[in-house]
Amino acid sequence: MMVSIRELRVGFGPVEAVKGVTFDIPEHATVALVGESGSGKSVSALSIMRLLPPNARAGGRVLYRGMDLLTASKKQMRNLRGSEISMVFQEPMSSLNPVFSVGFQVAEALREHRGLARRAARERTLELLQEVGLADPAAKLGRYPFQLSGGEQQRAMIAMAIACEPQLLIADEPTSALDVTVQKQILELLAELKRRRRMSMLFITHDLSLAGSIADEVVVMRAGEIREQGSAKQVFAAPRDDYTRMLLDLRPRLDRPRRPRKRRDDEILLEARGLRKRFDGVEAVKGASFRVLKGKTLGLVGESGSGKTTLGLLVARLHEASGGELRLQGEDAFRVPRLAFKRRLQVVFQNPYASLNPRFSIGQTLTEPMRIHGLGGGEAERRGLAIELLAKVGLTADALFKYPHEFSGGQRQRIAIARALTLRPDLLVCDEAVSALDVSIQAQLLNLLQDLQDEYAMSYLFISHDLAVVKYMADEVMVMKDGEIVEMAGADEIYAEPKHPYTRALLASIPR
Amino acid sequence: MSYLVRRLWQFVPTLAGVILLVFFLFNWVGGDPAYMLAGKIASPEAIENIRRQIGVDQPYWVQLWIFVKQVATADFGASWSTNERVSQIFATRLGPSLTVLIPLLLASTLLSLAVAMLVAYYRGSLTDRAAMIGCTVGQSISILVYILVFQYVLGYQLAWFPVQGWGSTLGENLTRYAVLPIVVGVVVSLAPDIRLYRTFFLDEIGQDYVRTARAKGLGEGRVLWLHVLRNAAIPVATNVLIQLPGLLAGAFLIERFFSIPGIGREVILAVERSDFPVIKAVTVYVAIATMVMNLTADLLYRALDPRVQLK
Amino acid sequence: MRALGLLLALAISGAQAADPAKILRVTFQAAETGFDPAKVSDYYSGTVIEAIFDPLLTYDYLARPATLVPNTAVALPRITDGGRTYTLQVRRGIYFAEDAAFKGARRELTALDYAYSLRRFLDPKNRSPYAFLFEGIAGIETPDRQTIVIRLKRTDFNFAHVLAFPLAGAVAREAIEHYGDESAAHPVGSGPFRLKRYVRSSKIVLEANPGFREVTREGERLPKIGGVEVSIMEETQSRWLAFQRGESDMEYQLSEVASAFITEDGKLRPEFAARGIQLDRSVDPEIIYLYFNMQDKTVGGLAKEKIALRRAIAMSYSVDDQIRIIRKGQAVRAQYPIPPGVAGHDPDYRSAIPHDPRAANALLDRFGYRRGADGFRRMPGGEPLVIRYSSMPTERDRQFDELMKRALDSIGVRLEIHKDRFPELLKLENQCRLMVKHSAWIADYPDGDNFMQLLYGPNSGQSNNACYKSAEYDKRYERSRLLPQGPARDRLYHEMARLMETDTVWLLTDSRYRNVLLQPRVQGFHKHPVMHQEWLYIDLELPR
Amino acid sequence: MSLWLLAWQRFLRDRVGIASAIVVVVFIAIAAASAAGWVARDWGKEVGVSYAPPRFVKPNPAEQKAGLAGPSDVSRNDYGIRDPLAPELAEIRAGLAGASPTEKRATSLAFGADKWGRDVLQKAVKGTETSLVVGLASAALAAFLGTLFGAFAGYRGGWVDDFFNWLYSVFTAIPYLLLVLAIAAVLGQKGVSTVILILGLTGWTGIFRLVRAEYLKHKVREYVLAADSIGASDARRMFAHILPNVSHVVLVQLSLHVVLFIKSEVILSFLGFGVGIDTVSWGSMLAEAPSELILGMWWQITAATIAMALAVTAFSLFTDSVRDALDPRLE
Repeated sequence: MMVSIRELRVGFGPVEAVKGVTFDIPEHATVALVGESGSGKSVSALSIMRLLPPNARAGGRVLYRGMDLLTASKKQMRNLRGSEISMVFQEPMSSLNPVFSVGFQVAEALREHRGLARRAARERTLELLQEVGLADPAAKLGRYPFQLSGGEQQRAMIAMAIACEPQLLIADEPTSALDVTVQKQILELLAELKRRRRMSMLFITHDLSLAGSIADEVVVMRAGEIREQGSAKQVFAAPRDDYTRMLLDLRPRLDRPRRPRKRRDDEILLEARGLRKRFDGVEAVKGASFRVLKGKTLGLVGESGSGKTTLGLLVARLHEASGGELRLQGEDAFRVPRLAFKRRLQVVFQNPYASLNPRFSIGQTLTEPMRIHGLGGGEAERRGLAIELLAKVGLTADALFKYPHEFSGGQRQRIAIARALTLRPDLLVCDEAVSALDVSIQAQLLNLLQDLQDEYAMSYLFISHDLAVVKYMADEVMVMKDGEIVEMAGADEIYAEPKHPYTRALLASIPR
Repeated sequence: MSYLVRRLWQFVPTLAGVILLVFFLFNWVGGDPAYMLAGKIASPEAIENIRRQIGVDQPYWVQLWIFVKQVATADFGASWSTNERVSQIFATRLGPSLTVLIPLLLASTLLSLAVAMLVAYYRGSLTDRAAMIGCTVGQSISILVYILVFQYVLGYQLAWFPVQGWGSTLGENLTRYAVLPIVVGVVVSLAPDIRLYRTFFLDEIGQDYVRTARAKGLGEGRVLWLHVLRNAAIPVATNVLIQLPGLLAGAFLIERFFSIPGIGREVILAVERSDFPVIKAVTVYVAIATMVMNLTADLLYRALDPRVQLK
Repeated sequence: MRALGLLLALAISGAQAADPAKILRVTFQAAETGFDPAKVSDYYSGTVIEAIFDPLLTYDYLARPATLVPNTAVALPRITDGGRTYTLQVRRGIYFAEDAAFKGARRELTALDYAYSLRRFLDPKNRSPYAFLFEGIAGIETPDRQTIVIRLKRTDFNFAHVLAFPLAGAVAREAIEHYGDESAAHPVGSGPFRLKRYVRSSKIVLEANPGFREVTREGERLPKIGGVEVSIMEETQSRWLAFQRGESDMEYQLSEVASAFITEDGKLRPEFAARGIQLDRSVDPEIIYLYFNMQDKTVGGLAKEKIALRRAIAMSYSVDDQIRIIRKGQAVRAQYPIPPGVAGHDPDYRSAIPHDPRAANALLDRFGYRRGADGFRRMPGGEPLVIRYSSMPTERDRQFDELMKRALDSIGVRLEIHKDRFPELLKLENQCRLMVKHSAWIADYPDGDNFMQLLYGPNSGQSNNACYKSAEYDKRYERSRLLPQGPARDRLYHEMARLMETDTVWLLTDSRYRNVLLQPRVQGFHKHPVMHQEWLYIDLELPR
Repeated sequence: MSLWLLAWQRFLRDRVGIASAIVVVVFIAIAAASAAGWVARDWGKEVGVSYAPPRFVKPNPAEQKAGLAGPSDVSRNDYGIRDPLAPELAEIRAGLAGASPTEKRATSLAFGADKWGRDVLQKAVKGTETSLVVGLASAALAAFLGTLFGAFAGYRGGWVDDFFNWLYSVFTAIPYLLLVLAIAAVLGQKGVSTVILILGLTGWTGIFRLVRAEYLKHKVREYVLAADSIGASDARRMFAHILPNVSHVVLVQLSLHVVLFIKSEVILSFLGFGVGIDTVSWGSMLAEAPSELILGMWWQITAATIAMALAVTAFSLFTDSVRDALDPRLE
């Protein structure tokens, strides 16, 4: 057995992050540690490497080939880290030292542990960069981290980790910060390296399906405890714990039927022709034309940097368009006076922690729009309307007197939605409205949005990088790449036979 | 390179602003030195004659134009009270000022860097708390008190250093005369620097790349002295550069009490005598030095931190 | 080469010349401005000029009151046609110090040099601050290389003193033209010392002039010391600590710290006397006074209630506190406009203005200066009464502000302090636009006239800063100018002093003691009332 | 429970913070009491002899003869010049036959006296009021200007930003000392209000730079975009939305500048541009120090230094604790 963890407990001050965890990592096997944020999966991994922050208290035993890492000496741990056990982190950009070249940082592990001379270390680094699939390694050697793409940076991190032939590689959510297409390549690389170098791997992720596709064994954690562990096949086929089951079926699988739509009339609410936006020389949106139907949802899919968010903000007139035409129920949207336009179109933003003003109570946040637009007689009446809205989004009235930091991500997004509804808009632009939330919460919010759409006959412009979510919500779907709409069709058609090669690549990269 | 040219172009409006502000303030307030230069008993004709000679009688905009030309040619004429060419005054005073300031800046920076690193590393421990409170108390006492007490105790009672004076050779100055002023200067600037550099270090120690470095199995010393220091050095270097011009005139208290013929002391002398040419010259020179230092600091920042590109 | 030979001969001649090892170290409280006699006004520059240049006349070292003796002149001037013409002969064999300006030749001092030097003061191009001293000259002739005849516009028996003035030393035309604008930094004179090294407003080093003529005193060749090293130190603490550490040989600018080394009755404290430190104590030939601007609408004018207001303010001001607290006992009460050590001084004269706040209050009540609701007095007509006292933003002036406030508070008069820098105050003062201010006057030459001219009507706007125009006073002053020093002139001066007190133009406050501390090794020092420095006569006892 | 309440709870857990807060409150109380005249009202009265030493130091009795000298001897000979006020003065002098009463002065005081015999302890208390008022008022002025300029420069951008940056570069290019001297000379000498103006008008640059950076950062935050989308005007976004979120920066800068300006006031007094003589501040006490220390009169400089050190240290520690409480990121 490579690593066996017995009754591991880790606490920070009063908080108990890991409450007695026991599992093993066999030789040459890949164990996936799955759990939502705050489940203690990262803390467990860090305690193997004994990289916990100074104020942490660790209990129990972490045996690596018989040696208890929790009580090993600093010197022993130093020799171990990077040479026998090494780790890859989630944010490649910030995990590399910005002021040193990639080559130097990789070679450093070699020279530290293997005492290689400068020339030998350089040669070995070149081979490593080659092995992790970095194009033109000689050039990349002298480059600084910020000069590489996200994927390349992660490859460099992996090269650094495997430089000294480690026995165990710990990967803490190595792909979640990367684009979908790049994620696939990194996962294949890790699997290939594990096989070729006969390493064991501890793979930490929040995405159950991802875990399924790479791990031999799966351990599911929730709130610091292990809820289920077993071989991948067994956990996926017959999950014993209901939390695992809930995680499994929540995943919006592509083949899930969409809820039947109530209304069929295809009246056009909003029409855009040749919308363009240029930021100091860069053409972010190059002539987008599309139609949003009344009461219907238009999905907009694209990777980060494709210009989908900019398009959303253009439609909401939060950014000045550099060109093109926008018609709202026949009128020229750009001519409509500002306040009048705002009443008919609202936005729900991605990051629940940033879209609510931390210094405003929920009451203030909800009544402000009413006050600006003169809705409701006095303060009391406006407060009443606010309570109604809170109920609509599933929150109790006492929320009015609380502040954003007292709510979870999901609840905050509900408040954001409530705020958007105060003005009864005709069109709601949802910019990655659920992507920042845990899978379990995402589903509830998507259903809430659909209920609200039916009740208020609102149209949605639903923007997201997650194809599955867009398919679940949208009637029609647009795919955007580098500022251009490459494909537009009905939701079912686009999944059945994607025409544009990029759409096909997107569809292919979703784990089955 | 285009960045450099653009930044140099930005000097022009700032310098114009400085010239306008100085001219307006000191002309409105500079008063009329003619009476002082005319001596104890001066007839109106003598005063008129002096006003004409030093050009104070011309309309404002003419005097402003003369001032602009003087800045362009870096020739500010002669001091009204000592008739010494202003450029020469500046040249002779710069030496002593720098002889005190450069060692002072180096010593205080190195010292506070070391302490700040130590304190940042043992963050939250007793030493950290004690050092911080010590710095705060040190900072709360006025520089005037430091100078008086140090001069009285170190200079007079213990006689380790001469109480005042300035030698002719650099060697003599550095070993004998400049030591006490530098010691006072370091003691005064130590506290604020330690607090500042501690925050720089804390920001860096919390970064992810430090965790990665430790994950690579590097020793704590190497992590701190190579990785963290290399990143923290960027704000530290720029901070030191930006302080220098300000100190040129700011060290006037030390220069006055230790009789060091530096720029600061000359400024006070000039203001007391309403010696307008000297005031104009010192302000413009120090303003230019400040701008050059800010530019150097930016260039250094870009040189040290590859992430920042020359926009 | 001939010149060099002569020089060497002189150096090794029997009389023992200046010993280069003896370097006198002194300090100045303020930086010098330059060493060109015609372009300088401050006291410290004058001190160095006095050591480098040779005036025609000078003062006997020890005679008190100060008496004139010939310097480069053969004898005292022949004064003819009623005090309007002065004739003098310049001694032969006096040479300027060697300098590049003379291109190697040895330059003898002649009457032509004095004519050139004096005319420079009258040339507006030089804008000389001391031009007023020489503006009495109508014309200068030099019938031959040794003789100089000076014709004055008006009778003046004191002009001989002007010829003894340090700035009246002879400069060489070649040197002035050779150095042009930089003449201030390259003084070339025939005096006992010459400039060896000069770092502006920091260090001035003088060395004994090897070509200096033979001047002996009690058989010894002067100067005895080989050089003088002057360093500029503004702060009193620095100078005081430097002196105690032996870094300076003499120190006379320590009035603020006087009580640290002098007892209440003016003796040197035992712990300093034990270390052999010497004290030379004398009163400076100066008067410090508080003046009222006689043309000011609040305090000016000769109407009885205005005199009463001024008299009440004068009586409320405690000169004793000024001497005891601000001067720390190091000053003497000034009773008479002419200070001790100056011809015309009367030691028995007593001021007619006592310090009596209670009487002052009664006087103000008597003349209708009622107290208003706020407890402060108002003008007889009811308008507000505010006394505007002007002073500089220095720590020392702040102490006088506090004393003034105590005085006016004691008689219920509101005070407003007007702060401005020296040049501004000087300008306002000369335009008679201030109200009340302290002022001081130190003798340019040791004769009463230099002080009595301070109240002469036509001088207002220049030295008469009280802008006092009184026919009675001016009539007596003009008659006094025609009289040489003597009882007749003194009687006039007494009447003028009384006039000043009855009109209460000034309140004479004090004259400061000059306490000169000397290290044990300094020999033969006696402070001269008029001369700025005594370097020529001092000797230093070097350790065996 | 708002963020401010949350910060307050965090602050309560900080022992050093509490201690310094108490000391700060004590000083402010002293200042208030002195302003209201309950304490140190007659700091200006001369109660002791000049430089009376503190009680715990043996006073040298012989040194000072107490009491005001009576009217000095006055000359009778008037050299033939008649004094117009002679009749009135004669009458008055007759009426006031008795000798003027001489005040009784203590030869030593609790913590000694200054050169005029005023109680150093009372001066220190009154000095507390003046120095704190100067520190707080000028810091408030500087913070107001800095925040206003920073908000417009950071939020508006474009030529507004360029203008304020130009103003900033001009003000920071000129040596601080010369700038202060020039403005001091322009404003003349009118006591406390001038000092506050001098410090406030030259001290805004530091705060401007920070507030501008905060506004640049917050302007693009989602909650501001959200405010825009619900129709909030620019002014409302700038001051109702963004300002509260940068207020912790302004608050910290404000208290930092209080400390800075209290110390600057000392330098201003040394240069002669401090407070007028009708009031006293730590600066005016320290400015008298050089001439006193040499004479061995150490009590005034000690009193002022200790008072100032205590207040400034407490204020600085209080500022640090407030910053940590408001900005938990730095934990």
